[in-house]
Amino acid sequence: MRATARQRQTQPLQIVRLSMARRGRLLRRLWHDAPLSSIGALGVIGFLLLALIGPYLTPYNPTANSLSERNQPPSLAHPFGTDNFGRDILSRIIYGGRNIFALTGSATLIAVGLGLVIGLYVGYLGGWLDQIVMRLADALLALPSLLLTLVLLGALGNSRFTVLVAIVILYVPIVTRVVRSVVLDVKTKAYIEAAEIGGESRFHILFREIMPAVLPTLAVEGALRFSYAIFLVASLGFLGLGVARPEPDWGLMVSEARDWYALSPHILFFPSAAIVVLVVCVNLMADGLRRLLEYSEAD
Amino acid sequence: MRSTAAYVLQYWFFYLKGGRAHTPLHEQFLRQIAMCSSSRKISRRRFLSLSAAAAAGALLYKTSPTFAQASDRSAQGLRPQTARTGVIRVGWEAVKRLDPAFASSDSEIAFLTAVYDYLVDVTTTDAVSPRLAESWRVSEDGRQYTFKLVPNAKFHDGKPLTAEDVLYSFNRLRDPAVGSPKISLFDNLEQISAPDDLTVVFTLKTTEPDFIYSITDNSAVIVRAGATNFETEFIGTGPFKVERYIPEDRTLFVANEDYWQSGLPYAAGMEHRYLDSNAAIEALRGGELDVVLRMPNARFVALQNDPNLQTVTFPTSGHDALRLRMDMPPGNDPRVRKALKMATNREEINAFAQLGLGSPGRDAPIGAYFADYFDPDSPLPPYDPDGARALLAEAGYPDLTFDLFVPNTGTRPDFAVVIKDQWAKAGITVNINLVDEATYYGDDGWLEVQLGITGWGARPSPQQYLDFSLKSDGKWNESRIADPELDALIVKAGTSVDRAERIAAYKAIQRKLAEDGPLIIPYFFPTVGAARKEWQFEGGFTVQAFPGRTTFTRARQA
Amino acid sequence: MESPILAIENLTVAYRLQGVWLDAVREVSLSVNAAQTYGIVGESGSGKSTLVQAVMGYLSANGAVRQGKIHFEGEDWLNAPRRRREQIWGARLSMVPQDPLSALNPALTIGEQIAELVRRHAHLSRRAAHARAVEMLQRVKLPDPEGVARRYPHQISGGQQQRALIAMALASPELRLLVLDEPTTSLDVTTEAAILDLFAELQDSHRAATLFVTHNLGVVARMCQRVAVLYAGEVMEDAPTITLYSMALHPYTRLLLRAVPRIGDPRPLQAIPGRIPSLRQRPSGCVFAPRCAAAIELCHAQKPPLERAVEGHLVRCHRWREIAAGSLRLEEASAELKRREMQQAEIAFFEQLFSGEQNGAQATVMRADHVRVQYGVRGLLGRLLGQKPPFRAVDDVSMRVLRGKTLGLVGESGSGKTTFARSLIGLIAIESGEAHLLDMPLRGRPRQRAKATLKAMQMIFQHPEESLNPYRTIGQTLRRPLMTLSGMSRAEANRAAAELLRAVSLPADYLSRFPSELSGGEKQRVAIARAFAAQPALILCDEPVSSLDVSVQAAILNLLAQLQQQHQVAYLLISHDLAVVSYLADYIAVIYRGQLVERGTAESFFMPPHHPYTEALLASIPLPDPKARMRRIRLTDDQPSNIVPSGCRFHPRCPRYLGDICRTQAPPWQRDRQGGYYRCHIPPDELAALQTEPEG
Amino acid sequence: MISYLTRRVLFFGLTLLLTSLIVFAAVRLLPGDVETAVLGRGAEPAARAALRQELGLDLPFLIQYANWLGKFLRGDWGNSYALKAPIMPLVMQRLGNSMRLALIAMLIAVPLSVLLGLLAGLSEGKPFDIAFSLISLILVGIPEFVMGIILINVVALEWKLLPPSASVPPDASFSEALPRLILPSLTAAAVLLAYIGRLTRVGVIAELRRTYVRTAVLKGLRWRQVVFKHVLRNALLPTITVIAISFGWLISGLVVIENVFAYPGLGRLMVFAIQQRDLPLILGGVMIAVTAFALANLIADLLYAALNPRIRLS
Repeated sequence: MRATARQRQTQPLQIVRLSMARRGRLLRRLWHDAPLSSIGALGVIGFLLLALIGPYLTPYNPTANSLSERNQPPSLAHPFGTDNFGRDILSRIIYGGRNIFALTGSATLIAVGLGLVIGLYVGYLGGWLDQIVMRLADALLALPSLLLTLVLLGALGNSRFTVLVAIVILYVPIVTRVVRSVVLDVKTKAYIEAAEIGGESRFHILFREIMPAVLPTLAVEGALRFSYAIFLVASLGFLGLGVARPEPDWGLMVSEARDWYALSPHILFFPSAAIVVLVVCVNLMADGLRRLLEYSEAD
Repeated sequence: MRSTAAYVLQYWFFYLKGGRAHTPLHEQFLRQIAMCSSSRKISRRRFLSLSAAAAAGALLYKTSPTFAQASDRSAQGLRPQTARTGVIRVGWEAVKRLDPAFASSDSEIAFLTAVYDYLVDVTTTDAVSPRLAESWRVSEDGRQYTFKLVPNAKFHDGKPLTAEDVLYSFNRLRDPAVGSPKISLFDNLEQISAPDDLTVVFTLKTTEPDFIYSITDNSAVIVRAGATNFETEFIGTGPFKVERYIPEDRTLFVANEDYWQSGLPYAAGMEHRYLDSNAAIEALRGGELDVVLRMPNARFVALQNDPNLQTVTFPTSGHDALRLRMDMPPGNDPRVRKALKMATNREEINAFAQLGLGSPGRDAPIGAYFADYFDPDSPLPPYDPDGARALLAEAGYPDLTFDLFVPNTGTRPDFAVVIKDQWAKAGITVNINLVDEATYYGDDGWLEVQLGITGWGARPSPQQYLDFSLKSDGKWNESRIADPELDALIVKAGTSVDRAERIAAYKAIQRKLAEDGPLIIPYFFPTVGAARKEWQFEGGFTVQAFPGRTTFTRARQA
Repeated sequence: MESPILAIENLTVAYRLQGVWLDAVREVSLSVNAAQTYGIVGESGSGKSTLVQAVMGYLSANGAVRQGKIHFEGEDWLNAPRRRREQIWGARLSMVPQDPLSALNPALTIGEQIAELVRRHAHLSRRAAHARAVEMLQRVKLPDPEGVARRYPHQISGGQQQRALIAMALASPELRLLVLDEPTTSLDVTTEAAILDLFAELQDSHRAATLFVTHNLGVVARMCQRVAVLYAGEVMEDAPTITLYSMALHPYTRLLLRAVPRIGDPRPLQAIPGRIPSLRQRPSGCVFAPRCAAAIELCHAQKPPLERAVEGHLVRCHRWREIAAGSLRLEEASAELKRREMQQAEIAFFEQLFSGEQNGAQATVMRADHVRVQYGVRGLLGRLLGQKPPFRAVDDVSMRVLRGKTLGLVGESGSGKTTFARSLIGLIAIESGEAHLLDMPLRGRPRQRAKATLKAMQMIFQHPEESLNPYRTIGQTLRRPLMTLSGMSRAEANRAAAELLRAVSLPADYLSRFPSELSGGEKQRVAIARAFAAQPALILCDEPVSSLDVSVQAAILNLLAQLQQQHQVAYLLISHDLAVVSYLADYIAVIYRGQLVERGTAESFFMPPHHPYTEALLASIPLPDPKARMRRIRLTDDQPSNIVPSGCRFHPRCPRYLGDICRTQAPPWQRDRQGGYYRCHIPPDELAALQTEPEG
Repeated sequence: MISYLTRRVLFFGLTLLLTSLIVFAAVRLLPGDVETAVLGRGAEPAARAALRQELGLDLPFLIQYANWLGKFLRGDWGNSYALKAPIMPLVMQRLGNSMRLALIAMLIAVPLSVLLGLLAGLSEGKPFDIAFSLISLILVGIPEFVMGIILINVVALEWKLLPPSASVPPDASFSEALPRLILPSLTAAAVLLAYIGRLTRVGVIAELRRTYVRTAVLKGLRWRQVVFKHVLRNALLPTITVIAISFGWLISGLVVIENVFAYPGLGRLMVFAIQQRDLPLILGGVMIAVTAFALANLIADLLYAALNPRIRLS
């Protein structure tokens, strides 16, 4: 019996490729049932848009210092005020958002992609390979994530690339596990067997037949991983690791603002709030995704 | 007119402040910055400290062979004895090496300062004061230093202090087998001898007027002859005994009842707590700590407003130096070096990185702290970014790009951030590489990079900076400067027994460095400290230039 | 006449879905009297579960009664407060649910789950309640009731779980109404028969009324005195059981009865085309009109009322009078409909597909010799990891399948029949023995097999829901084998896929649809089309209709029969349902615990002598005929165990157990007079004599 | 059950072994050579070589690993390079401190979160549930360091209710230490609370939809009985696992929290060790953290198995 508690079987979520009309219906239903989730999703899209086009909207250079404008409270010119270098906090948050999406987002994507491929293969092939990979994943998962990241940062040097590598190393086993559990369920389905006896290649079975069933679960998992990664990078920034000054990184901004909050609390408030709001939005979005999948399953 | 965000903020202010109405702190703070950065007025207290230093210096360097005697010795024993009370809690970063030969950080030195005694000490004004040596004398030719030891000093294990211990302590620092990084301090030492149990004689190879400062070095504590196990046995003659050392957490000290300076310390004990500066400041504000001596300037500025705290700042000779290697292009071109100086606005950097608390730097490691040597009129090129751009173009570097390597500690990153911005106005691109400090210095990478910022701790004499980093054969000649004229000036400044000659040499060095040096030194660190008002400090709350040297023997709980 | 226990008047129940109320049950009226067993029969989507929920007074959160009344023992049940309901539930009104495992709390013992009900209503002490629970378990004929009371649900078999739930439902002495919600659907046929026996017996001992909800016409015929036929939320016909089965007045009822395969009846089954309209698409006229062969304009325009044909016989049809009078011949009408359907099928297409292979001298398509299959082969690591000990699911099975013929393989779940088929096609490894397909050895996983081997054998799976990839269009699904196995280009494959759809009577525009947009029957048609795409010589049909509704089942069976006739393809038909097997098969083999116990031609199969296991299977089938006499041969539940019994594997359950010989010696194959073989110690004549004796 | 038990214990050992290999390899990759770390800059080449030999750095990686593992298992964890102290007592004392913090956080978070999660799950869609979901969502979104800073500034420095730092004196009794532990525990508990609470809520909702609940209701049981006897028993089973998982999270979270509050725990020691490139200390600390985490998981698994008859009796 493999149903140990930790290996929670993730049921494959039956999302079916949908016609536009049906998609619209599901979205309306989501809006109706869970407006918060929709708001969360919109929030994430908003942050993404801001990160993409925000830099063209803000008149300030996020790393340009200005002695005459330091520590200014929020005003019309600087909606979020300025920091101890006179840098516009809103601009820094926007550029920092870029960092979040570029670094955290791409790390999550890579981890999800790798985890997907590994999970598909080991889940489908099973056997010794599966055992070895899963034991290895167990071992990696037994390491508290922040400690592992710290060790890696120490080992590979403190750079953005290392943070990326660390996130990937952290998340690949988790994603692999999730994908594998779905694959284990899907691969016993008759349509997979039908494909096998139809002489299909392994590639076709893995990526055309099985993968679509994994994607919805993966989307939810990816969203959650993303929010954890934001946390992780922020924590690293706070501990003074990862992204280097003067790059506008949210965690780093919080860390730096710690010296200043007694004098100018807004320097601490806005980046903290940005982290909280984005993480909450991502979580809400993940929740909404899950609901959408449940709908299409029940539909 | 008020945006929604402003409302949110207002609420946040209120929330943080527990809902009390108050004057917005940041305004006070801005006013303060404005004062520091725009006016160069020297505060009264600062003025006093400067003149005191000058007086002490004059006293010390008299060439007459009379014994120098410190004034504060008279204070000892006059004060009525009261029961020792209270444990003074001081926040430090964690200690690692407690072997005097290797100790280097503030916290480590603070530990040594508590447990051991120096032969002679430095005051906050760079004067040399007696400690285990109750008096000393310099020979006519300046090559012999004779120290008289106090007769009643005892080690914590009861053994009386003798000249043998002093010999052992210094010989240990000089011993290549021990491998202390301080070994070069004593290169010029020919021999140490002990004519009797309470007399020690240092004989130099050549004259070295600043040699007395080597005796005051952080590492030069007097240990028990034969002691080797410094990481677990802490036997000194100092005012405090170690009761318990808990690595990476704290050290508990108790007052040394048999301390030779009878009556000291006033406190019953001392506790060093090892925590990062943010936590330390919060602990100080919350009454969990009594003293914090090193902290980010912004935190210090905020603490100045705390009614429960007394604060103090002193200037030091410590500084951050931005330096360019001169043995490779573009640093080998004097026009480039000049252009970089022109592109730099030092006041602005000081205002940003030190919040104006630092004293201004003029691209030489000699600052106002060394009042006698400092030349406020050294010919710095004026701030002129456009001129710098033109000059660079002329030199053939119209689009100069640098990788700037910066240790990730202190205000060095802030310095780098401002420089990046300032130089951009002169068309220079700077890519900042923040490096973990331990890695940066540990792997000697700092000596190799083309452009870097190096932090230099406070030293009692400018000579060390010059010898180490600006002589062509200097141990840490990071800029690879090789200027025979400069070398000669440094030697002269370091060996001449003629005071006027030395002052002239130092000023010449400053002039050279200002005109064409590889360094940009925009500020000298302040040393700052904050203590709870529950503690009174005899003679006022003072902090040593190297905060770890601050003693708390005269702190008394109110 | 005494007042009914349960009276439902004009009940309409609706669900709120995305802000719209949709009726699931509409204008249903019926009343159940004391000691009466009232059957409600309906296919999936007929609203029978909703009706059950409404009767229990426990609708799901988004459901509501829109109109009508329910009286329970004369009390307004719909408006009863929660407190009152709690007093009645379990005490006077009980339910036996469909899926016993999920209906039991996995974390509590069986005994405790029954005892807590007793404690709640009878206010007995803990000890007395436990005693009562054990007593109830005994009443439902559970062996070792004390032991069962101490066990957790997962430790006992499905049949035992269902007995425990029955014990729970009957635990209250004041019980007035028992609602049975498909109580045997998830059980094996032999277990089902035993449970039905139990109900029949218990009905005599308690005076409670019973509402028996099922989709199985055979079960209803056996158990109920009166039946209501539910379709799309409405009662179509409501009559005493005997009347309904002999003189149904509604076209739907009639077709339903004709759609059930009967053993020994070779006539083609009557399929009902189309499917039950979804809640959103309920027609405004007669809800059955879209599928009705006899529908006239009036039917589409106007909803027929529920009329009383004779006393006690209600029917909802505009044309019941014509049907009653015999002037409307439904069979002819639907034959007409079927012809229309068949025109779509491009018979020529298949002929063309198979034309290249007409050198059919070789009669044997597939032969298997001494095939053994083992599950859970474990190595050192496996043992360390505590995997289950290996289990031989198929043990020494040999058989031949002839060109164009169907071999039916029958057995209970877990008998190894599916495992055998899967081992042939390579989804599980053959441990020993060998199998050949058209002289090509069947060895290794499908990936390791030659294209020709793959092409010659295909499979139809049990669950249509699972046999099509929900993420791929029908076109993509059908195109793959054409391209991979038959080497067609994409364009050719597209054309051929459309042809295939037509051959299974589906419109070509289904190519762009996703499986979720198809009904179960349509999905199974697509699965059949896929199996035929590679032009195989043999198709393994693994329970091809067991998860389909009765009306759809018939159409699929007909399609299979018709395609076989046209293309001389051989079938290995696996089913637990002897009626289904008898309809299609030319030869029948019975498998028990991995071994064949009987084989023979279909004609001789239903005549004695039978292997005692076959005999029990035959006796278990509920026939859709209330007048049919049941032979009472019942098997005890199969214990869920991996230990293979010694001697004859069937001996622990055998109704004709002889003694030590059965326990110690493996029985020999015996040949009966009709040319069938069975594996038993009892000689043919003796066995035949035993089995033709009339039941006492 | 016996086979299940042995299997879990076996996996536990295997996981630790693999983890140690991974950590050992990662630590060996750390830049900055060991000799410099131990001997300081400017050490003689001969001394360096001697040290290399003494530490066994010349040997192939796997032999180094085997040597280290052998010593480690015998309790010889070596001395910290940076602190010059034996590692085992140091790490153990820190582990004890961290555990104390974790324990208080758990004691605050677990009962409260289970209760709130249960109430929210039972009132799905009602105002209480919505409020709970929103608040827990926001709590989940607040990084520990932000939460810590807020608590320090508001509770400790403005309201002066509790000390701002968690720097506990050595040998302090539990009651003396407690006030200093409350703020960091609260910080850790906040996220934990939200996390466990949300999962309990989901578990309760999922169990409420299970068929056996209908069976229980239709037995006529009181709603209270249904909830506490039937639903909770099943809904809390996965929560046990969740608590074990959050224990792992806690170890990570404590790294930040201990730094914010200057608490002498294992997490702070680890950050210090990594900054100092103190290889033996990193290895010792990480291994003990991993062991604690894996042990928590093992205990949770066994507890889960013991409470779940489906596993206990299979």
